[in-house]
Amino acid sequence: MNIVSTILLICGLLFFTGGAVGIIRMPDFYSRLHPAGKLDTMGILMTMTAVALYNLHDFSIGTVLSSLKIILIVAFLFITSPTATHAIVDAGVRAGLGPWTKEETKEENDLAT
Amino acid sequence: MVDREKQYSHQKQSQPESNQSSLKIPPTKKSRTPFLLTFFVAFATWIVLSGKFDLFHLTLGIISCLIVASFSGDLMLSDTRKKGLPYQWLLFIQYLPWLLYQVFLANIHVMYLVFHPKMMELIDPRIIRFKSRLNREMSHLIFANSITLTPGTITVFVSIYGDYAVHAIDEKCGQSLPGEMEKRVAKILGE
Amino acid sequence: MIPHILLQTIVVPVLASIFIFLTRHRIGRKAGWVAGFSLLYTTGLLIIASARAYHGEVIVEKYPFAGSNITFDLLGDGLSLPVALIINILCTALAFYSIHYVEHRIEAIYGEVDEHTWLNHYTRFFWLFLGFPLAFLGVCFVKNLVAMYFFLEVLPIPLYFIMAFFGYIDRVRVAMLCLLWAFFGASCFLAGTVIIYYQVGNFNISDLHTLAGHPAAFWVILLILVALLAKMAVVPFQVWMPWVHAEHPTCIAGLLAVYANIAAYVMVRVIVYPLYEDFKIFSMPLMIMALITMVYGSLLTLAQTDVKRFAACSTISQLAYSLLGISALTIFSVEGGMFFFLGHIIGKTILFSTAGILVYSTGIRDMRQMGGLGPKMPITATLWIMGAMALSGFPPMSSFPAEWIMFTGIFKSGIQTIPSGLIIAILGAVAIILTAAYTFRSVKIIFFGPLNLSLANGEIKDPPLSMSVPLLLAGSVSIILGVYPKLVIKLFHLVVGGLPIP
Amino acid sequence: MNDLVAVLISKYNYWVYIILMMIGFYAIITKKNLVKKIIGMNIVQTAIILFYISIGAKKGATLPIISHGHDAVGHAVHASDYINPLPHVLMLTAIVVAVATLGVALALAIKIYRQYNTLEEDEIHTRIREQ
Amino acid sequence: MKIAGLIVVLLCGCLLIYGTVDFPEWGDPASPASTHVSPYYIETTMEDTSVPNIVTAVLADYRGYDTMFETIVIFCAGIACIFLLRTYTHQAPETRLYRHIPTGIILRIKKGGKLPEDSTDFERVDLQWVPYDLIIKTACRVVVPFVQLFALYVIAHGHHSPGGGFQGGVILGATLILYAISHDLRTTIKRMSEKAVILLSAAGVFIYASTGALCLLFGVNYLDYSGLAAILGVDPVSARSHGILIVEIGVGVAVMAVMVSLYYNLSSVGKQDEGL
Amino acid sequence: MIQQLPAIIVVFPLVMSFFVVVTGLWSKRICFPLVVTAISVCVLSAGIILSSVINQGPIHYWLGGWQPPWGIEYFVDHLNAFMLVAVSLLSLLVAVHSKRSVEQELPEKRSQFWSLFLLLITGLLGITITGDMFNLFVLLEVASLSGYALIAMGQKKAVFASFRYLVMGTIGASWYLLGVGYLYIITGSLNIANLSELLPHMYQSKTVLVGFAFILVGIGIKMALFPLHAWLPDAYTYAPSAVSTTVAPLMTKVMAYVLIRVIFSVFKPYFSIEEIPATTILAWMAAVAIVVGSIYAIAQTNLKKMLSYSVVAQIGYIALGIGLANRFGLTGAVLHIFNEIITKGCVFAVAGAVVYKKSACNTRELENLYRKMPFTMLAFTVGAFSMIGIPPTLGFFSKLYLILGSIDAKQWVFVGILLFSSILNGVYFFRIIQIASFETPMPDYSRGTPYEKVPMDEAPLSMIIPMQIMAAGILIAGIFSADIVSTVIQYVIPEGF
Amino acid sequence: MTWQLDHIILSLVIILALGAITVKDLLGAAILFGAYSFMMCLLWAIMGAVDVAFTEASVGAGVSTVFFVAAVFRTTRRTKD
Amino acid sequence: MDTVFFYSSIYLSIIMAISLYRAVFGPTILDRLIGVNAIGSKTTALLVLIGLIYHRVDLFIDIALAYAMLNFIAVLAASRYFQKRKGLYDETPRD
Repeated sequence: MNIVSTILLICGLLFFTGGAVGIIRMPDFYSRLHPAGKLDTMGILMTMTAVALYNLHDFSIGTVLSSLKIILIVAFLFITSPTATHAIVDAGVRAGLGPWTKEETKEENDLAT
Repeated sequence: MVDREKQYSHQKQSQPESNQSSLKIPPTKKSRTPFLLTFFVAFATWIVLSGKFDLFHLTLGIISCLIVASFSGDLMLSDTRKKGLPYQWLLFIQYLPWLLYQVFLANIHVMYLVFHPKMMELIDPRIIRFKSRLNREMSHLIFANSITLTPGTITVFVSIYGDYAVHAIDEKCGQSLPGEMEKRVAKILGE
Repeated sequence: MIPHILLQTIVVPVLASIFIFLTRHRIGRKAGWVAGFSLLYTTGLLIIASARAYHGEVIVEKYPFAGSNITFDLLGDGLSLPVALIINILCTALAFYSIHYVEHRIEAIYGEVDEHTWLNHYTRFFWLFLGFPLAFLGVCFVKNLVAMYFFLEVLPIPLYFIMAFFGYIDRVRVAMLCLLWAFFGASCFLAGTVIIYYQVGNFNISDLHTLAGHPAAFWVILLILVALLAKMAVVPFQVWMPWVHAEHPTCIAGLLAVYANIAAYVMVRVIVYPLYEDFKIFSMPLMIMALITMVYGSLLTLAQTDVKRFAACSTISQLAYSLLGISALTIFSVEGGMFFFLGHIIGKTILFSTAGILVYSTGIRDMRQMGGLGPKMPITATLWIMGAMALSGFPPMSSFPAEWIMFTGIFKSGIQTIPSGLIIAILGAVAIILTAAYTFRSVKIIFFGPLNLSLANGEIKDPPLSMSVPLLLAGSVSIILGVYPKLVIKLFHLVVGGLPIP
Repeated sequence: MNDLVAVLISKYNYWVYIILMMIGFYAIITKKNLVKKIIGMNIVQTAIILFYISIGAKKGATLPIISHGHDAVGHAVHASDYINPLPHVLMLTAIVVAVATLGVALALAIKIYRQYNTLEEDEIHTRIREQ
Repeated sequence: MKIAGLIVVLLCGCLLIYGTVDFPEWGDPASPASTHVSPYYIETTMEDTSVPNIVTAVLADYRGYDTMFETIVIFCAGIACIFLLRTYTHQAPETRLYRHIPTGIILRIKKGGKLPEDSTDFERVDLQWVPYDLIIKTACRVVVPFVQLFALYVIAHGHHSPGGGFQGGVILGATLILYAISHDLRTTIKRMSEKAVILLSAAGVFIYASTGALCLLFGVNYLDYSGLAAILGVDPVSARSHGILIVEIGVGVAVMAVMVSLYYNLSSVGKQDEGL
Repeated sequence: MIQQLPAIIVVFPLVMSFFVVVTGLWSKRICFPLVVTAISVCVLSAGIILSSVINQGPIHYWLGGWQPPWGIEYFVDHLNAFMLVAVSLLSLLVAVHSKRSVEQELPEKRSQFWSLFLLLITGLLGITITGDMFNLFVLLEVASLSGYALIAMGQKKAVFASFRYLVMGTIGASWYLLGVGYLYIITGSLNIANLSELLPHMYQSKTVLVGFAFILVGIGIKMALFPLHAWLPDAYTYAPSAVSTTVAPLMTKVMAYVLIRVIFSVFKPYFSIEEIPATTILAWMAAVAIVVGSIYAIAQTNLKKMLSYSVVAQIGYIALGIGLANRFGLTGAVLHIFNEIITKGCVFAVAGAVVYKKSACNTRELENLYRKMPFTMLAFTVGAFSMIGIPPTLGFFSKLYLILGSIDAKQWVFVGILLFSSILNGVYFFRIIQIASFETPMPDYSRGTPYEKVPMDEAPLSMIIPMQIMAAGILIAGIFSADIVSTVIQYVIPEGF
Repeated sequence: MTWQLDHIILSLVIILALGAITVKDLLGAAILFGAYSFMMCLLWAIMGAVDVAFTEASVGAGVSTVFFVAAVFRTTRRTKD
Repeated sequence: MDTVFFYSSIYLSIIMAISLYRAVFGPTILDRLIGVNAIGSKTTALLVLIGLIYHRVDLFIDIALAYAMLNFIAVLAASRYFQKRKGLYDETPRD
């Protein structure tokens, strides 16, 4: 059980890393949201599952319930996280932020050369 | 003094002529079902949260659930139709593993993109527009959030008439929409 | 026997004042009579008290006030009673004198006003006026430094208001100036008081002698002297005096002289009597200051043409005589100084009030424009001459014996400290000539010589009796004292005579 | 030198609280914008909370919630096992006070903006002078 | 100005560092703070109040008086905010927007214009109206009841786990704020009117204060919950535990109401008309 | 029930403040009677507490029944009890006085106003009565928060002034809290009595020193001691008149009380005096405060602003008395706190009445006021006399003690400053009296300017009566000041003075 | 044992505090201040003050940021410093 | 197992520092918002991990849960600002 949860945990951390690196590396606001919105959610899912599993190692009603609570967090995040992402995107659209596309950079490059 | 003007142009754009069914507002009827449903769902959640089964805490739980149900019973399940509720839940639970799988795939894909040294060449963000045939709020929610969670796509805009604008990180991601996901979501809520 | 005789003298004016204030719309012109008769009553009481003191009795009344440290005990002895009596007589005289004068003043300042406002103004004068006897008698009688400070603080307040309401053109600003000087003096007095309290442990004047010989006594005397000199307008502090005297209404001019001069009484009471040993150091500097003030004041007076400014500047020089006498620190000189103070305030009251009459009748203040008024206004001329005599120490006015006794004392001390003391004494005596010069010069300018053409239209006549009679009576008091100086000197001697000074 | 490092490390919390305090205080003094001032004020308050919580810390102790709960009443509880709860209590109150102050401060800021149409202190001063 | 500020700040910092030198070691179990007063709380809480969460016990019982005033501070902030910002305009309404729901046409009715009749076809919308955002709205509808339930759970379980009246109250208030953000302010005010908010905030604090005052009636000191044993029908120790719960409920109600009222007023500048 | 009074005196107005808000939703007319009832109960209980303290010695009240180092204690000794009476009495008078002006200035927000008013009073009473350092902080925040809100509802500039007050006040409170934390970390206790037992062993510690410094600075900001007074004048000037009448006399003075507590109760006097020269620094700062405050006051043309600067100067007096740290000085400080409460209440009430009638109190509005509002100005005159220090008003006696204290401390400079500031006080108060008696510039009626009749235009009775009571109180308290000193204040002086 | 974590979070707190007061946009400052409270919450949790952490979480993350945003919404985002 | 949790939490906090870059230096407010949102989700995980380190995970779950809920509100409120005030860099004048 410990091993499983450790693996899950490491996977989760990996996803988190991806999210963090993603929001640094991505070129524009919209594309940054992809790692931020998805990878973090996945990371939470993984780590929480890991913790929930680890928590079950001494099995009793109390630990089951706390594991369930952890799952509740995940469930909750699965509703709120995309909604929040959507809200941010929506804000960006309404604020008039144009999405970055390849054509633009190409044109810029053409102009530069 | 009444000054009529249409203000929000994109509102107008996204307003289809054909969709006559939504012109009628369903009359709100006082029903006790949302109350009871909320109460039971809330009580189940309470049990999970509380973890104490003595009489005192259960009483507190019942009181709390009553408060929640009476105060916001009409929020969660405002347009629930009576028939087939348990069945819908079952379908929803069926839907979850598929969704998780999709989410996982999506994440792998995004991870790949993020860590790829030539990321800038791989990605090709674009906005895709399509129309969905879903017409219930809840199904829109599930569908939109699923889109956001799955491969390289984020829901940018949904109108009440089912027009979707989706930001996709590369071309491949956007192709599958609405596709299978819409069908599955529609199936859950019986549309 | 009359109970609470001293308290009555203080409380009766207050009650009268409140009475006038409350009934101000009904009582109307009778306010002056009420004030006057209430003061007449207290004068009677003071005469009785003085008579008792004359027979060697010391009147002490104890009243609780603000705890055990600060009491409101009153003391009527040979020093305080004659001073209080004379001051009260003057207040009474001026109250009657003001009855007409204030009417004139209101008309001059506010012009034609309706009945209600007029009554307000008219009665305001009297209920403020009664603050003076209250404060003066308070200063005279109290046994406690804080109470004395209180009355010294109270004094400038009615003065301020009366001056600001009824004074001349620049009245408001000058009233403020006067008030600030008064506060300055009071602050110094308070500082001295507090040091006394710190050293002695209470505020009683009767316990002050325990301070004798203590190093703090020097500072106490210095601080209180500064306070008193500021009040007396001795040379470095004389700034306010000419201003104030020029602007205030004439009916309180006499009281203004008292206001300045009562410091002499306080000096004797608080410094000289209990702390004569420590006071000796200050004796010589004070005498020099007094001399300078005398000469300065006289010369200043000679240069004046304004009737009121004339009187004001003369006050500066006259006050210095009392100071000279007291600071010479012999029994005779102190008694003479106090006596001169009494004579001077009577004379000054007469002179000022007469100046007021002149302004009242002629409407001008410049002496040069007057002249030859003697035949037209015989009573006024008499009064003015009487005042001039009183000021310059001619017999039979009380100033004559006062100066006589005082200079006896001064020469006595001067002989001891030849040559400086003697020089001062001689110079002081010579300065009297200056006084005589300026007073009689004014008599000549105003009442004799050719009549000024602008005044020749026959409307000018003697003032109503209510203005002149009180002044005549005050003059007669001066004459009585001049003839029987023993009346006062014996009283003073009861107190001052106990001092172990030459 | 080692001592110094040891002190620096072991009292790290205190140093950080001092730095936060200074940051907040600096913001209050020099920032002209009212909302910035409010933020500075809040940073000062949190710095103080940090200070208090650091007082309460106890090595080798656990959370101040007794673990055996209702079931074991006679169970001895050792003071050294649990973190000092008193600073926590005090700081709960302090946080609440901070929130309340924040609410009032923001209300005032809004009111000021309604009046002067700016949130900059110097501009407000000039507008006051103009009036 | 900046440099002067910096100097003052640095001076202050130096003073603080100077004071820090004599501090006990960080986390030292033998430091005065850990040995003088607090051990009593840790060791006797269970016997005195039977509340495992020592912080709750100290908060609501040993130092319950502080907490009462903490609640008062919050109440005070709420009233202050209403006092400062609330505007009661009785004039004709300014320009308003109405949306005809079936067609989506928006009517702008200027000052003095006739308002649509109270029909279901029209809804009033904000001046800076944003089209109906389906996802946020629906998601919030789903989430709000659960969060509310959680908040109530936090209030009720303050004895055993972290949390208590204040935290629960804040979360409860936050749900209403969430509702107001996702829908609009008017909808929320319809659900919870301003009067109700004021009433609840006063009621919450009143519960606290009157619980304390009730103890006075039983001859014990103010806020000594053991006096409540007589009416609760339990032993004094449980009475303390129950007293803490009652008090926490009061705090929760008050805090919830105040948070909501603060939001109402801050976001609409006291008009309680259009929010964030 | 008598022994429960310390709790009731704080809780009763508190509970009433909730009722006021709630009833205000339906009827605004009930609010005021409720407020008066609440404060009357406070006054009553304060009186009983004072008499009980005088007769039976200090009262210890354990809130929640917990013993002091663990629970919160109310500790009432002579000083507290005296302050309680003063604060509650003045707030009652002010409440009655403000009824009309609140109706005029804030007609729609009366209920909130009265509620916040009650909370302010509660906070102040609580600060006065509490025996716990942290509880004091919380109560301080209650009082301050309601104060900020109340001040902000004044004239136009009030909002910004209130914001500045809020920022400064929060820094002050934070530093106080920080100082308490420093004391806590070194002793582990928050109770004042317990702290004073524990601290003497640690007087050498730098932590105690810094904690002390921060507490002092924090309180200094709250009480507007000279270099930290910047927030005060604007805030008090532009506040609604009902508020400035409450806050100006009470807030800073209660903080001065806290200062006395901290310097002489929490720390032993020898620490504050000998270990570090805290009191000396305090005294010098106070001396500067007196002069600067007075000079600024002279420069003002607005009555309320002048009075606000006068608050700064008067706080200097109190701080000077505390800083002198001897028997006379402390007596003077306590007496001056009382004097300030009642006198500032009186003069600010006058300013409130003027604002009520004329809607401002600049020089122009003050002209001829003696004829228009004679009763109001009577009260003002008495108040001004007390501020200047003319016997037999209370102000004279408190200053007397302060001067005695300065002499005792051999600080001749302070004696000079006290006397000099009396003159300055005289200048600015008599200037007001002058403006109010005679118009400026004075027209020369003799030159034909028609005399203008000024009708009487007096404030309503509900304003006059409290003002007259305060004015009478100044005189009565002055005359009986020695009794106050002997029955109350002499017990306040710590041992060794 | 947790001191390393403690130190990292404390450093982050300082960075966020500096960011919150230097950023030239009030909305940004409000958001950063929200993040600052997250960090504070974590810090309390690490130091074992669960109740304080809870309060900070609910207040800092929930209401105070919303209040800031509401205030900025009703005033202005512009700032000169 | 504690060590695993401990090092993962340290790793997580370092990742948070990376997200912090976006939050502090993000060119637009929305980028900051993304950064803060990312920090928020990591904080939730970190809280639970801290709970494990203390062996009292049941107490920390509540905090994490509350955190997840309320972080959502903050982000919504901030994005709501842009939905009403349609300006990213400068403001539209108020009407």
